[in-house]
Amino acid sequence: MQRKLTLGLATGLVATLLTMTSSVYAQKSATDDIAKYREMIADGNPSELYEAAGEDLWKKPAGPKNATLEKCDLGLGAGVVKGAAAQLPRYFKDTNKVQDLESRLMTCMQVLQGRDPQEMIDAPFQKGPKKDMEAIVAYVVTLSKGDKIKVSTAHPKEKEMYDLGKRAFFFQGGPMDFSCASCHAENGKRIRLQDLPNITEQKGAALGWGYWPAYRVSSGQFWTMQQRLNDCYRQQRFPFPIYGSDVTIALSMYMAKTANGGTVETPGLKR
Amino acid sequence: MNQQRRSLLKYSAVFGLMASTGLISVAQAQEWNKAAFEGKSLDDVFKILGAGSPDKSSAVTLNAPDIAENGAVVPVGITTTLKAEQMAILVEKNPSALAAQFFIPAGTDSFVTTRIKMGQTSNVYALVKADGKWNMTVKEVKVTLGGCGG
Amino acid sequence: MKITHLKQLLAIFGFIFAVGLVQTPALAQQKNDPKFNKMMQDSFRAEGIAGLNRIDQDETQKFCSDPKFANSKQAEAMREKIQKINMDSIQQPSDGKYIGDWKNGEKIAQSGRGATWTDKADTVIGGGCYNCHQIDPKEISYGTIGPSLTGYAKLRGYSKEVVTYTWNRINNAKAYNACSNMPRIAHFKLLNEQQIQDVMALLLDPESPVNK
Amino acid sequence: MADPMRVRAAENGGTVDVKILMKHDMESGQRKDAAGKTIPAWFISTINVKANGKDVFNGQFGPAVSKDPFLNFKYKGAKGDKIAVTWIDSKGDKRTDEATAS
Repeated sequence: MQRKLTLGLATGLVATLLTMTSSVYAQKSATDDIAKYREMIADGNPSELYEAAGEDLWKKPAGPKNATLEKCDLGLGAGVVKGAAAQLPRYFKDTNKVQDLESRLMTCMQVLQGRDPQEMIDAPFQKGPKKDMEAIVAYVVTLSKGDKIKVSTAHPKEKEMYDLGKRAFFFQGGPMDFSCASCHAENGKRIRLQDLPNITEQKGAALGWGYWPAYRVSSGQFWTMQQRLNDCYRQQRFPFPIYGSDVTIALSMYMAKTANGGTVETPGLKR
Repeated sequence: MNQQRRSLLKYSAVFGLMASTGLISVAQAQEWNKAAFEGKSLDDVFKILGAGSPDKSSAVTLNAPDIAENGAVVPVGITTTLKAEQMAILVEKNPSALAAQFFIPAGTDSFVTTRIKMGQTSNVYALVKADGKWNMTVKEVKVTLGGCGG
Repeated sequence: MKITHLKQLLAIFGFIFAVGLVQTPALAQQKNDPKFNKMMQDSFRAEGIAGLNRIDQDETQKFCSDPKFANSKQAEAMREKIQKINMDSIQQPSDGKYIGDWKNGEKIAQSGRGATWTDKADTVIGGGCYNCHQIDPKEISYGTIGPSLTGYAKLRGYSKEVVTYTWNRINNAKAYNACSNMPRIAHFKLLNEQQIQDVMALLLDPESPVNK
Repeated sequence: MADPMRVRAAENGGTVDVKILMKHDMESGQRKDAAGKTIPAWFISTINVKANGKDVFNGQFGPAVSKDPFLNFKYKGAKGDKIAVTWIDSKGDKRTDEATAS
């Protein structure tokens, strides 16, 4: 029986290859059409609406200390926003932690404005304090658009975060056995009609990391990287990754470092 | 119904106020065509717009993708070599066919682009009124399921 | 001094390469890392139906989380062991029926819903088949993580062997490939027996559009 | 209060290309909330665009226009034209933003 089965499968395989060639055309044209669709919506990214709101929030006094965020140090010195997002995540001496953009902004809101980070962590995406965070993120990342992704692992804590992130990327769990790698570790794959970047390589990592945060047309929302990762884990059927938790920063570090040399295209415009 | 009527009243009141304070003139307000936007089928809308059964015309071009990656945002544009006064975009299988309509004064190009929602794969119609006569073109846009589907 | 060092190294490597002694370095499964475990424990919280036990890995998940080792020669015996565990967990249909209704199967294949923290406990879980496979050629929105299944039985035939193999593969793909990307459908009760019979029909009913 | 729009107007060869992004949920009236209740429609219904006080474009939207609507049109004009965009929605909220053609 075993042999018969193998034989059957082999014939099946040959036949599959034959049918594949005929389906290649249909597949290709659908992919081309999707590319055309993306081109058509590229002009007029609604992220711009969030950027403007974020710039106002950056400069507006808020919180118990009634202070602005203008003195926030995103890694390039107090108040330097231009180019800062292209070099995050990074190690910050004052917190003795590796931080991504959003966890760093929480530090600034706490230190400068006297706001409680727990309120930000607990808020649902797109609502309350998170809504402000999202607009501020849109503002900050826009000021790195066109820059090269340049993330360092020179500090031991940065290197450690990278290693933890790499391990987390391949960590399988949940009722579907998924890890990030289930969908993002091979070239040329897609889910439904959406191309899946291979994040284990520079080119794919740049396509992923470089285009998020983004405006998502399917939800009509601007999504930060934290929300993007949160929804990846939701779809992986994992439990809920806590906002700004180490696993989210570690994964960001792994993606960003792998993407080094790519271009920041944020805010992107995604399905 | 009551709710609808109330909002309609409120609506007209706002327009009235704006017109009376000179914010916008009555002529340009082009009061929102409630009947047309509430028309269900293509024919309902054609009738309300006074388009009857519009002629297919090669002078009208509908710029829309063959496949939309997501039905929530479908880019659609109309261009025409005719001198358009009014243009409209209709989606046959949407709950109400009329998506948007535009009024083009002299000095403005016969061109518009916007983005619409489509519940499913459907024919999309571009209508152009020029010299008092309606012309149209039609194109099918496929709406696909995407992503992980959760 | 650094340069001479490098040269020496290169020479040694060159030599090893020349005599064909290069082998994949001895691999061992990645070590348990308390720092990593703590990060995972601290980074997630339970939400809705998605409890924290979802990141407690079983043997298969643990093994496959280290793909470098899992795919190595050294791991061959381990791969076979994992496959056997999964093969042994497969149950043949209780009513002896393998083929259900392909129309239902198509609906199941289309749906990628269920089992997320935004779903309820009674949300019907979809097969999510089109996410990764081409199936009915009329559906243009299909993924390519898995092989195309268009023409499945037309190409492979309708023999008992093909039917049993397909049943097993849908129930638990890891019985054949320890670290297949495909979820273990029956193992985690993602679909019930009848739903699996319906998906089977989509692939194996001569009337299914897959085989037209 | 409604959020500001983004209005961009670029003159080229005597034609001004106007691109407008409006911040609005454009609730279709087809969606249901978590409790299964229909979320009532709420959408921008009319748009008026003036250049130096004169109408250059009028539009009417239904609930099928996408969230955060985008609009692009062109008119015969010049650099320095003062462009004013006003929308009104189905609840009577309104918003006006201005831009200068560059």
